[in-house]
Amino acid sequence: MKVKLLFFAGLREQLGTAGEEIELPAAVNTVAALRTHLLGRGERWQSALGEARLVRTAVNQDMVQSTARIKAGDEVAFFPPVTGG
Amino acid sequence: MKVKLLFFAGLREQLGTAGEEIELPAAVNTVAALRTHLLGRGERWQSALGEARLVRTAVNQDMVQSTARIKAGDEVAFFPPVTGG
Amino acid sequence: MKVSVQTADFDLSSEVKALAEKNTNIGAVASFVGVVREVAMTLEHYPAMTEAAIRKIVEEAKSRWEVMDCTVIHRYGELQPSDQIVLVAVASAHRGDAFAACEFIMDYLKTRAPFWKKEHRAEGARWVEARASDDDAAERWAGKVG
Amino acid sequence: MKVSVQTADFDLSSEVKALAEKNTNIGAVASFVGVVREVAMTLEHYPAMTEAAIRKIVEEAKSRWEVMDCTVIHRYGELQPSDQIVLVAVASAHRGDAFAACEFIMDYLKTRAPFWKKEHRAEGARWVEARASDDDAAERWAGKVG
Repeated sequence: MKVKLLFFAGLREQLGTAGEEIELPAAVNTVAALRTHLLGRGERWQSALGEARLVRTAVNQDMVQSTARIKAGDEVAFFPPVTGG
Repeated sequence: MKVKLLFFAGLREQLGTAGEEIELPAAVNTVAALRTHLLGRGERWQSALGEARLVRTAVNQDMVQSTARIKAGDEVAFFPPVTGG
Repeated sequence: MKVSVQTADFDLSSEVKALAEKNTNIGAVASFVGVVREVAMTLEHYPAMTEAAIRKIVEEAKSRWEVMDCTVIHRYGELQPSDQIVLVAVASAHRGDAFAACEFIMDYLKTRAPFWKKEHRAEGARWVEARASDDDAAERWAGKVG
Repeated sequence: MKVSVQTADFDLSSEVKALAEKNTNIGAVASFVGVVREVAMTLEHYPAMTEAAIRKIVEEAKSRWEVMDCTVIHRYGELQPSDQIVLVAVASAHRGDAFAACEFIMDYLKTRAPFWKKEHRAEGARWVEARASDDDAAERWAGKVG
């Protein structure tokens, strides 16, 4: 299935991309599974999204836990803890 | 001893005066005693300052309890509970 | 600290900007504006006492929270519906301190500052009565350390 | 309710006046202004999400307290020291509700609204790290009923 990935702030800079369309295996259907899937892309991804990093996620512009499901057509955003206000 | 009396808001209107200089017997040396002393002036004073009325007092521009002492030259103000803000 | 008891209106933006520009460590300004509701009113006060009473309340707030600066303006005289009555603005490095000190000052103003409101209603003028809830609001700070 | 995410500055007085004039039952407006401290910064946000996230926070505040109206403005882009960053203004009949809702919205903005600050220091630019104290501030509301 296809989902849209977005990256913000420090994560965007570290990964060198603001986002992409990605084709996922059917089994990659939670936020946690997607994050693990992305770690397979190599060192840059591991250092940005590895377990040691505090990463927040939104699915379709809603902040969610890592157990949240994802489905075809979703917009999934990864970002550092927010620092507005 | 001489003290200066002041009355504010509803009390001022009820008593028909904003204040006066008053000569007190030496025994009248607390706020409570002064209030009782003023009740002796008759009905208007009783209805304005009687026990049933919530009255606040300041001595020399400081809010005080009724047990506070007063001495010659003090400015003693009586007023209803405040309603600013 | 700026404390002013005045008949003139005030401008919230200018007051808050004046606070924020004084010190580059200020990151938070909490403020409160009290507004006249439906009924025109006259606000009386006790001129010799008012400003000192307000300064005492602000000093108490400063002893409890990290307050970098503070402005309190309270109007008196004739006020119309939707006129501003009172401004309390507190600047701090931290928003928690700014909020707490601002609310504390307002609660104490309501019970300690010598102001009295007389409402001018169609059926006649009448002095506003103090509310027990204002005493309660002020008293809940008594046991607290900031 | 007014929610705006914008690069332009805002005028606190006008925003608070607009709130207070809407309804003659409004007697209290609590507001908060966040200000840039010593260091210039760039604020990034997540355009598709930001306004909706803020509206959700405001709705949550309205379900907890008596809020008559509310304005939230959050800037993004380049900001200089002492620039205003964020405004939260809450109008209510009662000051206690106005204060609580205003502080609640600020605490949740700090942890739920998708903004990120990058500071431009002499030694280089760096992303501001989230503070555990902000999570704590937001979490203390979890068990509370307004």
